[in-house]
Parts: sequence; C-alpha cells; structure tokens
Amino acid sequence: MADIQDFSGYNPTWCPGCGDWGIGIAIKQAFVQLGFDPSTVAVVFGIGCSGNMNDFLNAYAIHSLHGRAIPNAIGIKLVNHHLPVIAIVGDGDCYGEGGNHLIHAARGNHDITVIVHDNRVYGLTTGQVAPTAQKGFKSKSTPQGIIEEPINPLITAIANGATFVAQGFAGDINHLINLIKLGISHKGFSLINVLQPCVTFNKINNYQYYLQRVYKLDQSYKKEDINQAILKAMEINEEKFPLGIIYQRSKPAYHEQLSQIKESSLINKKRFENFDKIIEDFV
Amino acid sequence: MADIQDFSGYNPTWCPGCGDWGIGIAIKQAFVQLGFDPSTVAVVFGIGCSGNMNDFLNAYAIHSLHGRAIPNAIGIKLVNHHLPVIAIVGDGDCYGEGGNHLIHAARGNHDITVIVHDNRVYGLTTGQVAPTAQKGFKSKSTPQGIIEEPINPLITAIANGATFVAQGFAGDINHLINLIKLGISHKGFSLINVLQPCVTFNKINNYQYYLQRVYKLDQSYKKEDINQAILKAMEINEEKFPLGIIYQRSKPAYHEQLSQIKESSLINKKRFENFDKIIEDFV
Amino acid sequence: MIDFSWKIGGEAGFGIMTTGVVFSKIASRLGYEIVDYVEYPSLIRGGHNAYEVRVADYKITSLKKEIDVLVCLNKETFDKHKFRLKKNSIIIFDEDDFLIEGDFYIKVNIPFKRIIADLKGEMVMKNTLALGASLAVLGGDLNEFLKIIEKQFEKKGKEVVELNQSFARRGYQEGLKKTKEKRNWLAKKENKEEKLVITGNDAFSLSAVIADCRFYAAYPMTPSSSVLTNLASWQEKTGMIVRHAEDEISVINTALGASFAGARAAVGTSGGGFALMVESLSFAGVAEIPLVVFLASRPGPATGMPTWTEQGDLLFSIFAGHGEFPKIVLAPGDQEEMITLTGKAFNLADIYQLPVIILSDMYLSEGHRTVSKNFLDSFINQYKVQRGKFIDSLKLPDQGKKERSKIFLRYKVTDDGISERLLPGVKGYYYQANSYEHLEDGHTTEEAEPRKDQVDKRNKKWQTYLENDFQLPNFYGDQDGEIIFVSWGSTKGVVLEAQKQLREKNIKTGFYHFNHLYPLDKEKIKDLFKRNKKYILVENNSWGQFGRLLMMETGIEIKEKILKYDGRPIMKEEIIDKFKIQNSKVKS
Amino acid sequence: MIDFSWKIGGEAGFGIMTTGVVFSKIASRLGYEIVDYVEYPSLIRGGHNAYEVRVADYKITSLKKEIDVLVCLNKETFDKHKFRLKKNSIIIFDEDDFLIEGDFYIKVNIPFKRIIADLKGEMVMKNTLALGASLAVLGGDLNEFLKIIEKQFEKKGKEVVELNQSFARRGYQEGLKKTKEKRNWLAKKENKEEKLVITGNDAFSLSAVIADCRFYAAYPMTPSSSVLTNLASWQEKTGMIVRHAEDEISVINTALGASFAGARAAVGTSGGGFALMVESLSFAGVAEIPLVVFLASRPGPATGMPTWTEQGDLLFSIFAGHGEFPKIVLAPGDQEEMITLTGKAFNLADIYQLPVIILSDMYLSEGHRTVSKNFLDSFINQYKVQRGKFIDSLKLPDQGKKERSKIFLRYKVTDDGISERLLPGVKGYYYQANSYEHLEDGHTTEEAEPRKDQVDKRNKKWQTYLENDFQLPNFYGDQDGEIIFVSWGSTKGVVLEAQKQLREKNIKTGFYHFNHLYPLDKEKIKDLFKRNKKYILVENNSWGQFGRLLMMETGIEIKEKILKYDGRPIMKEEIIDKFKIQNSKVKS
Ligand SMILES: Cc1ncc(C[n+]2csc(CCOP(=O)(O)OP(=O)(O)O)c2C)c(N)n1
Ligand SMILES: Cc1ncc(C[n+]2csc(CCOP(=O)(O)OP(=O)(O)O)c2C)c(N)n1
Ligand code: SF4
Ligand code: SF4
Ligand SMILES: [Mg+2]
Ligand SMILES: [Mg+2]
Repeated sequence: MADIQDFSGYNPTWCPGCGDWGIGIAIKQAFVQLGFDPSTVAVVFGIGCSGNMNDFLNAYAIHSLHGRAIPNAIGIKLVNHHLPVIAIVGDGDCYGEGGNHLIHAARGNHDITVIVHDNRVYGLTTGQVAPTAQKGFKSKSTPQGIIEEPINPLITAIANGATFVAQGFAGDINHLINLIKLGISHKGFSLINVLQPCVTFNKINNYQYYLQRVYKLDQSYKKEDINQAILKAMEINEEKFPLGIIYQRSKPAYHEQLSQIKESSLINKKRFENFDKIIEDFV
Repeated sequence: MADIQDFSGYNPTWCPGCGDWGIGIAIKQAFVQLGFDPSTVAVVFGIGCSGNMNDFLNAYAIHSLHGRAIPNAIGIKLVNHHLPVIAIVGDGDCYGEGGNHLIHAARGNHDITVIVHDNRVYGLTTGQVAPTAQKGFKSKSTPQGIIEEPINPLITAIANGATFVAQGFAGDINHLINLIKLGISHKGFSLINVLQPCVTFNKINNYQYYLQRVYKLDQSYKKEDINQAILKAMEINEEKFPLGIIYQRSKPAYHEQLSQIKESSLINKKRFENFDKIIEDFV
Repeated sequence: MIDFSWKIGGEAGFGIMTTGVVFSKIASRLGYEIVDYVEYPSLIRGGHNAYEVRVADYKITSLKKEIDVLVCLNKETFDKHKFRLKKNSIIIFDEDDFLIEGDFYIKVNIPFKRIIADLKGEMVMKNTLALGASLAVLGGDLNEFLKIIEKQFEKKGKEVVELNQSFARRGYQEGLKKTKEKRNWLAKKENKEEKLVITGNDAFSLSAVIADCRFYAAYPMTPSSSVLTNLASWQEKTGMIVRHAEDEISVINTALGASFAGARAAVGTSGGGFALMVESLSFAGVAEIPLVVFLASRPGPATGMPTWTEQGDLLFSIFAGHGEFPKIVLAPGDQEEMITLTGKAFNLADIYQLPVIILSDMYLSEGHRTVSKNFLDSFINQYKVQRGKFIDSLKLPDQGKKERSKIFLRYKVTDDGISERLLPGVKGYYYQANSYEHLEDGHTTEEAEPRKDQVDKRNKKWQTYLENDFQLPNFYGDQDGEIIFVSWGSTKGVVLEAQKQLREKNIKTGFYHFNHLYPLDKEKIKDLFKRNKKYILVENNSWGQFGRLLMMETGIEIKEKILKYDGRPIMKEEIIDKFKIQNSKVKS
Repeated sequence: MIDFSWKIGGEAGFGIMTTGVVFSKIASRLGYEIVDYVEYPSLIRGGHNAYEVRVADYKITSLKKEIDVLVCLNKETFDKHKFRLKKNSIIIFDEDDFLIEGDFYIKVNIPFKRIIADLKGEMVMKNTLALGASLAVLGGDLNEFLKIIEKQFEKKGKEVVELNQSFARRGYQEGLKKTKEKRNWLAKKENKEEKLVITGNDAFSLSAVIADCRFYAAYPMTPSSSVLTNLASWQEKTGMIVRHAEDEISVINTALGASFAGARAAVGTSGGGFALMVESLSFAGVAEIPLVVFLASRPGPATGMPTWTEQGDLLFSIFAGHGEFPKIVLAPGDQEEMITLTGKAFNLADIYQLPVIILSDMYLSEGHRTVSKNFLDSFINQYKVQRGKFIDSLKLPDQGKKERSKIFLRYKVTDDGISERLLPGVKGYYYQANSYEHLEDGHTTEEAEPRKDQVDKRNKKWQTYLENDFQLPNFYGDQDGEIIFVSWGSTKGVVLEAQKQLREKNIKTGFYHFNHLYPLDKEKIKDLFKRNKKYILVENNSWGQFGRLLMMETGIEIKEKILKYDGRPIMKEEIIDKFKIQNSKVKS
C-alpha cells in the first residue's frame, strides 16, 4: 500500500496560502485512500500554477500543453482503460484555451476525471482574467474590468452529457478528498470544479469570500435530476456556491461502448493479422 | 431600397431539396425587410455547404476558415459597430471546430447574429457526423454509430451569457425570416439554431422527421425567464423541437461597454496623437 | 499494345466518381493496369465532375493528354475536354442532349434520357448505361460489371440488383448496336496476376493496419478523409480505435495520449488541419512521443482549392513547430511507396520517438493505381514491427524495506540520442512526459547544463537516423543521360513516363526521385550531384520548394524548373514540351 | 569612465523584478545608460529570481560578465553568482543570513531581517532597504528613489508612501555607515539628455500606438504578455480596443476581422501561441488581410523554458502556414530598432496587404535599455501612416435606372501584385475576402487560369517589396577587418560590444546585422559576401537557423558558428573566447 510520501515529488512552489496546496493534498490523499500507487494511475497536467503540480505529484504522467490535457487523457484511457486517468487543470487552461475539449469529452462520457483549479485568474502568467472571473474584475489584461460574464462550466458540462459534475473548495480538504474519490470511482466523465483562492492575484475571491458563500448539498438533494441540477448550477451566477455532487447519472462510458476492447484493453490485444479480410475490398 | 435580386449572387449549388435553400431565402428576405443593402451589412461565412452561401449572397463579407467565423465577426463589429454583422455557419463549423468561440462570444454578449445550419452532419465533406448528430447515427466516420451524445447548443449559449437564443426550421421560411430579423435587431449576442434537413447525407432527420417534432412557442411562453428557457432547451434531448425565441434578455452589448467608442466607431475616430501621455510612464 | 484513356464527365452529385472507380476495377480485373484521376468541385452538387482512367496492358505511371474515349453525360463535358480529343476519339453521348457538328470523332449516340424514361429509372442510372455502353465499345466483358453491381447492391435486395444489372445490359446492347469497328481494348486477358485497385489513401490505410497502428484520430478534411472512412469502417475487423474528434487539436492530442500509453498512433489531415496541429507537433518533439502524421496536401493557402492537387506544404511541414526538435518527413511517389514508407514511418516513429510526417497530395491520395497482390503480400511477410527502445516490462525496483515505486529515467542522455521508453502502467515505476524542458527523469528544469544536454540529445537523433535509416533518392533512367530530372513525392510517375517518351526520341535522361525528404544527408547528396549535367527540377508548386530545401541543406542549386501550380497534376507532355523549348534554347 | 554591473537576487515572488526596474530607472534619471536582464523561473513563488543591471556613462549594448555589486537577499544568490565575482566586487548581504568567508570582496553587511523586525515591516521591504543601501554604496542620489516610491504608492495613501520612504532612507543610512570608500558611480550627471527606460515589449507597444494601431488582441504568453498589459492599460487614453480572447485562434481571427473592417490590427504571442495561429496566417495570406504579428520567442520546443531566451522560431515563422503566400519577417536588434521596425511593419502590412511578423525574444522583450527621448520624438515626427492602396471612399456606381450595389474587384491582378482594398461599409459596393482561391472579384474559383494568376499576383508582392522596402543588413565596424560577424535580431548588442573589445586588442572586425529577415534579396546579399573574409555566424539557437536561411536564399554558407541554446543570452566574453580559440587554431 502506497502512502502520501510515495506520491510526493518535489516540494511545491505555490505561494504560501494558495488554494493549490489544499488541492494537492486532497489529490494525494484520495489516491492513497483509493489504494493507488504512482505506477497504477495516469495523470495529465495542464499548464498553469495548477499544472505545476506535475513536479510535486508522482504518477505516470503527461505534463501537457496549455489547454490540451483532456484529449491526452482520453487517448490514454482508450488505450489502457484499466488505468484510472485524471486531468489536473486550470480554469484558463480548461475553460479558456481548452474549452472546446471539455464540451466534447463530456458528450463522449469518456471515463476520465477532470479537476479544475478555479481561481478566476491566470496565476502562472501573473494575473490576467480567467473565463471564471466575475464581471468587472480588474486584472492586467482588463484594467477597466472584464466585460464578459463568467462561464458556467457546471451547466456546460451537464447539458452536454457529463455524468458526474461536482464542486469542491480548496479550503475544505476533507470534503474535497471524498469528492475526488467519488469522481475517480465514477465510471464516465467527471468534472470537479474546485474553488481555489489565488492569494497573489485575486484579492477578491479569497477564503473569506468563499467561506461566506459556499454551502454543502445535503442528503435531500437529488443529484440524478438533471433539471434540478442545472438550476442548482445556476446559483453560481448569483455568487452562491453549492459544494458536492451537483449531478450524477449512470451511463456506459465511451470505452465501454467499443466492441474492439470488450475482451482486452487496446494495448494488450494481440496484433491483428487477418489482412486479407480488408484487402478483398480492393480487388 | 434593395430587393432580393440585389442580394443574389451566383445560383446556389446546394442539392435540390436541401434545407439550405430555405435558409438562404430567409436570410435574403430578412435583409430586404430590414432595409439593408449589400453595402450596409457584413456577413462572415464558415466553411461547409452552409458557408458556401458566400457566393450566393451579396454583402461585404469574409469567407472565413472552418470554425472561425465568430471571432472574425467580433473583430468587424468592434471596429465598425454601425454595421450589422451576421455569421452564417454550419454545425460542424460552429459547434465542433469552433465550439470554443461560441461560448466566449456569448459571454461577451458581442452584438453579432450567428445563424447555424444544424443538419447533424458534415455536408461538404460528404457525410460524417456533426456534434448535433443523434447518438447511434451511422456515418462515414462512425459506421457503428456515434457514441457521443449530441451537443446542446441552446443551453450552452444561454448558460454562458447569450442574450438571444432561438431555434428555426428551414422548412418554415416565414417563421425563419422573422426570427432572423429579430435576431439581427437584438442588441447583443444572438444564436439562431436552424434545423436543416440534409437530403443527401442524413436520411433520418429529414423534413418529415422535423415536421412531426417541431412546434412553435406561443405567446404564453416567457422568453425572459432563464430557468424556464433552459428547461425548454432541454427538450431537444427528447427530440422535441421548440421553434421561436427560447431566451431573450436585454443587456448592454460588448461594444456598448467600451468607453473608447462611445463617441464614434473605432474606424471613424481621429488618430490618437497625445503620445507624451503614455511615454511619461517610462521616464 | 493497349493504351487508351477513358473519361466520363457530368454534373457533380450524380455518381460519376463511383462509376469511375468501377471502370478502373473492371479494367484491373480484366487484366490491365490503370492510372486514374478525378476532378470534382468543392461542392456537393452543381459544378462539373469528371473521372479519367488510363488503361494499358503494360506498366503505366501517369495520365496521358489525349482522351480516346469521352463519355459525355452533359454538353459541358464535351466542351471542357474538346481540346484533348483526337480526330478519331470516341465520344459517347446523347443526341437528345446536344449535337456534335462536323466529321471528327467516332460518335456513339446513346439515348440515355429516353432509355431512362422508358425503363422508369433514376437519373443516376445514366452512369450504368454509360458504363455498359463503354464496355461494348471497348470490346470489354460485361460479367465483371454485373458482379460488381451484385456486390454493391446486395444489401438492398435482389430486385435492386436486377434493376441495375438490366441497365448495364441495356447500355451494353446499345453500345454494341452503335459500334461498327470491333475493338479489343478491354478483352479479358489470360494468366493475369491478381491486382488491387487502390488510392494513395487506401495504401496508407492498409499499411497502417499492417504496421499494427492501433489508434487513429482525424477530423475530416479533403483529400485525407477517405483514410478516416477506411479505418473507421474496418474497426470491428481490425480492432483499431478510430476517433473523429471535435477539432484537429483534439485529434493530435488524443493520438499523443494514445501513443504515450503505448499504442502506435496516427493522425490524418490536410494543410489547414495540420496547421492547427503544429503546436502539438512541437510537444511530441520535446516529450519524445512517437506519432505518424498523414498530411495530404491540396492547393492553399487557407481553404484554397479543396478538391485539387498541389505540393505546397513541403517547407511548412519540415519547419512546423516552435523551437528546435527533430522530425522525419517522407513523401511516397506512388501507391507502392506509400505502402512501404507508411510501414517504415511507424517503425521510425517508434525507434526515434518523434513525429514522422507522410506527405501526400490529392493526386496521390485520391487517384487509383493497380498494385499487384503479390507486392502487398510480400510486404506483409517481410514487415517487422520495430519498436526500438520501447519496453513493456521491467524488473521491480528493490529499494530496501518499503518498495516504493521508482522514477524511470525517461530522458536519459545516450550516444544515439534515444532513451528507453517504458510502457506506462508497468508496476513499480513512473515518469512524466514533459512539455517543459526536463531532466533525464522528466522533471522540469531551467538549468543551463541539462537544457543543453537535452537539446543535443534530441538533435542527435537525426544523425542516428541518417546513419541507419535515411535513403538516398532512387535513380531512374540512364546514368549517362545529359539531363537529370529531380523531383519528389507524387510527381514520380509523370517524370518516369516523360523519360520513356524522351528515350523513344533518343533523348537519354536520368531521374533522382526523393522520398526521404527530411533530414537530408548533405555529403552523400552532394556526391550524387557532382557530375556536370543539366538538372531539371519538377514540382507541383510555385516556389520550387524542394529545390530550396536542397539548396539549404546541400548548397546545390537547380536553376531549370518545371513548376505547375494551377491545382492540376503535371502532365508528361508538359515536361516534354518544356524540355523541347529549353533544349532548343540551348542549341540556338 | 563609469561602467559597472549591479545584480540583486533572492527568492522568487518577493519583488526582485520591480526593484531591478526601479534601479534601472534611477540610474537613467541620474544620467546613465543601462542594459538590464532578469532571470526568473516559470513559477510564481519559490525558485530563484535575479535582476542584473549594467550601468555606464557611455553607450553600452550588452551585459558584462563580471558583477561589481551583488545584492544577496539570500545565500543562493551568492552561491549562484560567485563565479562571476571579482576580488573587489561589492557584496551587500545580511550576516544574520549567511557568512562569507575569506578576504575577498568588499563586504557590506546590512542586517535586513533585524531592521524589518525593528520597524515592523514586511519581507518585501528587504528590497527597499537593499536599494537604499545600494545607492549609498554607489554614491548615488536618494531623491529619485523617493520620488519613484511616491508615485508608486500614491494611490495607497500618504502613510504607505512614507513608510516605504522611511525604509529607503534607513537602507541608505545603513549603506553609508558600512561604506568606507566613497564612490561616484551613480553621481548625478548634469546636462543630461532626457531618457526612457524601456523593454523591447514597451518599444513595440509605444510604436504600435504611434503607428495608429487601433486593435490589439492577445492571449497572455511569456515573454509577450507585457505588451497586452501595456496596451490594455493605455486603452482609455489611446482609444485602442484590446481584446484578451479565449485562445490564440480567436485572437488572430478577431484581429483579422478588425483589419478587414479597416483598422490597423496586431496580435502578440510567443512560439506556442503563434503555432496555434498558423492556419489563420495562411488565411491572411490568401485573403490579403494586413496584420502585424508580434512573436516574442522563448526556448522551445513546446512549453520549453517559458521565462528564458532563445532565437529558435526563425525558420518556423518564415515558413509558417500551409500553401504558398507571401509574408514579411523583421527582427529588430534593440529597442530603437523595435520602435522603427514596428512602425514600418504596420506600413508594410497595409501596403502589401499581408502578415508582417516582428520577431523578438525574451532577452529583447523583457530587458530594459535607455532610449533617448529625442530619438523617440524624432521618430514620432517623421512617422507617416502609409496605408498603400487602402481606400475609404469611392464614387457611387452608376448603373442605369436602379442603382444596385456593385461588386468591387478586391483581387484585381496588377503589375505590382497589390490591388485596391476598399473599406467595408462604403456605400454602393461590396466584396468578399475569401479563404478559397478566388477570381478578381472575390468569388470562389477552381479554374486553372485565375488560380495561376492569383498565385502569381501574390508572389509578386515580394518582388515589389524587395525593390521598394527591403533593407540590406547594417554593417558595423571595420570594412577591412579580416573577420565578419553575421547575426540577426537581439544578438546585435553583444556582437557590437565584442567588436569593441576586440578592437582594443587590435583585432579589427566587421559585422552584418540582419533585421529584414525575409524575404531576402539574393543578388544584393551575395554581393556583400563576395569578399574573402572569415565569416562567423552568431545565433542564440542550436541549428544556426539564420545561417541555413542564408544558404537557402543565397547559397552562402557560413561554417564558423557561435551558437548558444541553454536559455541564456550570449555574453560578449563567449564571443571573444570562442574567437580566440578559433583564431589560435588558424594560426597553429
Ligand atoms: C498556447 C499557450 N498560450 C499561452 C500560454 C501561457 N500560459 C501559461 S499558463 C497560462 C494561464 C494559466 O492560467 P490557468 O490555466 O487558470 O492556471 P493557473 O495558473 O491559474 O492555475 C497561460 C496563458 C501557453 N503556455 N501556451
Ligand atoms: C481546419 C479545417 N478542418 C477541416 C476542414 C474540412 N471541412 C470543410 S467543411 C467541413 C465540415 C462541414 O460541416 P458543417 O460545418 O456542419 O457544414 P455543412 O457542410 O454541414 O453545412 C470540414 C470538416 C477544413 N476546411 N478546415
Ligand atoms: S499565483 Fe495564485 S494560483 Fe499561482 S501559486 Fe500563487 S496563489 Fe496559487
Ligand atoms: S450535402 Fe446536404 S447540406 Fe450539403 S447541399 Fe446537399 S443536402 Fe445540403
Ligand atoms: Mg486559473
Ligand atoms: Mg452540418
């Protein structure tokens, strides 16, 4: 059984107090609790402060391009579907640069877990707005305040076929550990949006801000009701932040619908050699 | 006053019976009824059978790259906001290749009108699935049937800030003309998803299919209620197709929030020459 | 000696393309060699569509200018191709459609419209009639056509099969009726070798399967799309996973994920889609992830002329990607080379852990050729999947009491520039494939020394490749010819034919055909060009891109150029004519 | 003669960068020339951060190897830079932090930690103390520092200003206390010219505004991001519209829309973002939409080393884009050239209706230099906005009774390859900018002749440019020198300094510095290289990319190369050392 130390790479270089610390701990803890070992899990990192976790977390990993973690993760999953595959990404990364991939991965219900560090800014490039920024937020790229409204990633995912959509908070690590475990265990596309204070470039959406506005979904909440889920997800527009699984339904994952890999994973299959079967078309 | 002939370029090369004919007529008719002339309107075409309208419709136009009509349209609007700007695109074009632009243009409430030819296939490349294809649809690229669920473009737009989201049907031209006029007249981001039978590559979602499943939203429908609108838009997942304005709200358009162009459009402004005002920062 | 050219034309959207392929197949089954070429607009309907097949009873490698049999399903076909007709060309047409004045041509009037009206057929059946009539005129056998119809319509039931066959027969009868002179241009040959009729795309698809490619991702784009169609339709048989992704960026990144996870992976596209993949190509370069990229060009820039041909992406593809990293570019000259080089590309990608680009173009990708079944079989028998330093198992690390998983030195600096690559998932180890500059163990670094070492290591791969796997251009023709043609990729066939024709006029020529395009071995190539000859560059583009590459890499400058860039393939006559002028210039 | 190098280092995330810029500004205000350079990791915190400023009372153009004053905010700074210290270098440090053994160096112990604890300040104020102390040690004036603090903290209120000023004063006093020898290295100079302290990015930003660029779009990417910050922060003053779009594809396409609509438009990015724009660059090429692309390179491939420097994207940028279309690539050598060439780029884009790339790199983009205010003013006075054949009005067409709007021949074939471009919205006309191949009127075509005409027309623009606007490399140094350096872009300054130093050793050299990189005028350049000299190529990359380009375009091969590709800029000592070895080789 692996322990936290197994997963611990370099010491993180995040700013003291950054929400990424909490997310990093939660991910490692979830891996340990799920019984993973660095050699039994695949992780794809985006580019950002979030993606910098690449050097702090041990696993078979790709440190991808900015915005491209999701398709990399899909590729790994399709080839070796016995490996759990997690994408660790930023909000600029996943909702901005890579926004298109999110929608279409959700449509396919690919069995990957996408953990988004939602800090409403671009941290690594020192503080421009992310697509999650609140309207009017002033940043290096929007000194007069951003004109765009924030993206609603939760609804975007739910409406386009994601089967596990959740929200966590970097300031509530225990809750987050559980959410990550549930997301990884879920068969299908899981999006976990994690509210993450960036203490350096976002002086507004800090811990206090969230502590006053987050609340946990309780037992009575019916996470399988898609209409309800969408209305619930609308709340973030009013700066209320439900925490927990906002939507979940069970549906075959993409790889489960491929007859090619019913018997064995793609990487473990025997080479196809019955070439005459395809050549005959050309005679 | 311009007439239909003014807007008519080459004879269309669409397949006889293609829904694009109806959309083409509706667009020209709407332009005429709005009092436009080819020299007073800007149109950006995507690449597809839909985008091939470039040669059939006279206007100041860009025949863009596949997927990139929306950012081109935004650029035109910001520079010359007195020109009405319309993007004529395909569903592969706008929801597949260019999916990311749709979300972010909606967030900005850019005052452009996006008319999507939703034929659930790639027409011009001779029949692969579009992101709107129904699950299980067999095509050249998905001979075993597509695994992905269709995108829900209506909710995606509504949830991310679009202020005019409508659905039309190529088989109901009069209704469509009106929708297009309303969309263009609306100040802000307008998405008009037009159900368009592709008679050549989509033998399932044909006129009959839609005639049995479309219905018009009536007076009692409250188009400004976002929650209702989203639930309404969910119906397309059950193969029910409401026609009309599904969601509309009034909100300043992007260009209306730019103090730079309050007095005059960007293109008509006098050149800035007070250089010392910016140089002083560097002394 | 049989050698004729048959062409059918009509309005786009009425089955001309299928008809053309069927004609090619019939000719091949009857024992002939074919080269074909399709002209169609980037429209589904409207516009003109034409399909041209050259048939011969000996090896041919290009089209010919004169059309011997022209089937006109409309007047436009006649008008557009008139200039390529000889006095005694055969014209199959419908006098109810249009009249051909004068005494030229052998006119074969088939009342397509009336027959269709009589038999209550659909307009597309014009093609069936026309094909039947063509067979009659050419002295061909109807049986193969009937068999093909049977296979084609099998699924739609017996009635449909019979209906179509009746049209074929009717066309054949009409054709016989109108033919005075009996020809044996398509007479069934005995002792014929078994042959396939395949396009360049088919060749790539087949070879990818043979090479054990397990993952293919694409976004449709002419002229590469039929690779997607092929591989997708074979999925259930081959077990390959094929993904039509949302855009080309997703295409290449899914493939890179798949390749990282251990599967041979490829992507296919044309110039515009490739352009979108360029950032990720650089990612493949630094992370050292093997990938085969099939790039079938069409005339650019931008959307350009989607259904036409050009060799316009050579320099772009060679220098594609920011930063400095090695890649390999191959450009097959024909279907056979597409088969062998595709197989090789998958091996090279694995051995050198880098992207390998197969450059094709519409002319090669969409035109058919006969390829002998024997050739393919022997390729299959000889082909070895070489995965280089890829390892899929490793002894568990032993690290004292607690056996912690250990970091694997994925980017170990080696003499040949290539490091071991471990299958992700192997127990006891882990590593990251990093898009940042990294240490040997994959961790990010910004230090000067390891940076330099990794750059050197990556650059080193090229040297290793040049020593072990690079191949010099093939030489064709006469070593003592005064003239040496130089070309690359799909222009191979036409130069070969031009050479043949020139030899008939007693002009000896040589021909260097390059298919291993990048990197090039400077010294070895300089040696080839040492002799004082007249070199002529032949390229299907306006910049003479290969000529410029040759200059850059070797200092060799070729001044005489035959360049064509109107979207059409080069015709052998264009080489010969140009050559004549140049030659006479030299004399005057 | 004053010429010293001051460097401050500490943990990343503690204000080192701001401190460095302030030091540069103070030096400039006091009348000195500066060249500075920042080293920082691609991390927000952790890792090492350092800022180096060379100061002189005469024109300098590069850094120097020896550090004369090292301010160590932590021990790592000392360890990392020890090898660049001389015996009498001044070290400002805190003995409570670490001790420096031995008799070397002039040690200035400032108890940063204790002072901060005493005065209840924050850790970042170490910088303020250090800067104050530095000024004392160097014999500088404190006033400019106090003024800068005032401006910087103005908005936060008087108290904050005073607090910070008190730290500055305290540092200054401590510094004075610990300084035995009085220095006048930063003594205020009289009669000084007014100067700006700007980075390459600042120079681009300023010049874009001067050139009447009205639209800028970007997605942040080091080292180009400060252009976005600059232009966005000036928006309200300049009236420019700046869009931070969702991705780089949207960036370039918004800019193309803006340019089509008539505004001068530019985009800025680094290699990875540029890679994503490449398809659209080709679109700009065929649709003939003017665009200025600011490409600030960093070491690749892929994410590479985001905060370091390299000239690795030259060939990529030159051949970027599928298909064949003209573009122009310029690479300024320093801040002054960035100003003039950016202005020129906007004119060229408009005149030739094509994309113009300004190639920069982290070293040029993020390092500061002093630029005289006079220089800028005279540039402003001389600069003319030249929009070429762009027209914003046209007589209404007269077409009989009903005045229908008329199609405008946007792509008219002309002798110089350039057609009139009409402002969209002008009454009575319309046209489309088409990504497909097109006729003169913009309508799509697939016919051979118009295709050829349009290709020729586009290619022709290059010729017109070469005749009218191309500039040969600048020559520096001695025409009769035996050695001629050849370099491009940001390596200009270091070669100039190396030349100077060599001349002191009586070695005469010449230097061709290229900043008009593509296209190149073959014959004129060949002429320049006709003389039998020893040419040495200097590039900040591993492939010698410009050398390869020169070979391709002119056949000139430069065999001697000084290449550096570890992410650091070239130091003049590296040129001189290399040169020594080579020279001695020649002799032996
Ligand atoms: C194609 C490309 N564009 C831009 C960049 C520069 N870049 C690196 S990280 C980043 C944004 C980081 O923001 P986010 O994804 O929100 O992550 P965070 O740092 O906030 O965790 C950007 C723009 C890049 N690396 N690649
Ligand atoms: C970057 C790029 N990828 C692919 C293509 C090829 N392509 C042209 S149109 C098209 C799809 C057309 O489908 P859609 O957008 O739905 O339009 P429709 O033809 O159905 O109206 C594709 C994939 C292209 N032109 N550019
Ligand atoms: S900049 Fe923000 S997101 Fe990045 S490490 Fe610091 S606090 Fe965290
Ligand atoms: S292929 Fe389909 S979408 Fe295209 S023109 Fe024909 S019917 Fe219309
Ligand atoms: Mg972020
Ligand atoms: Mg479509």
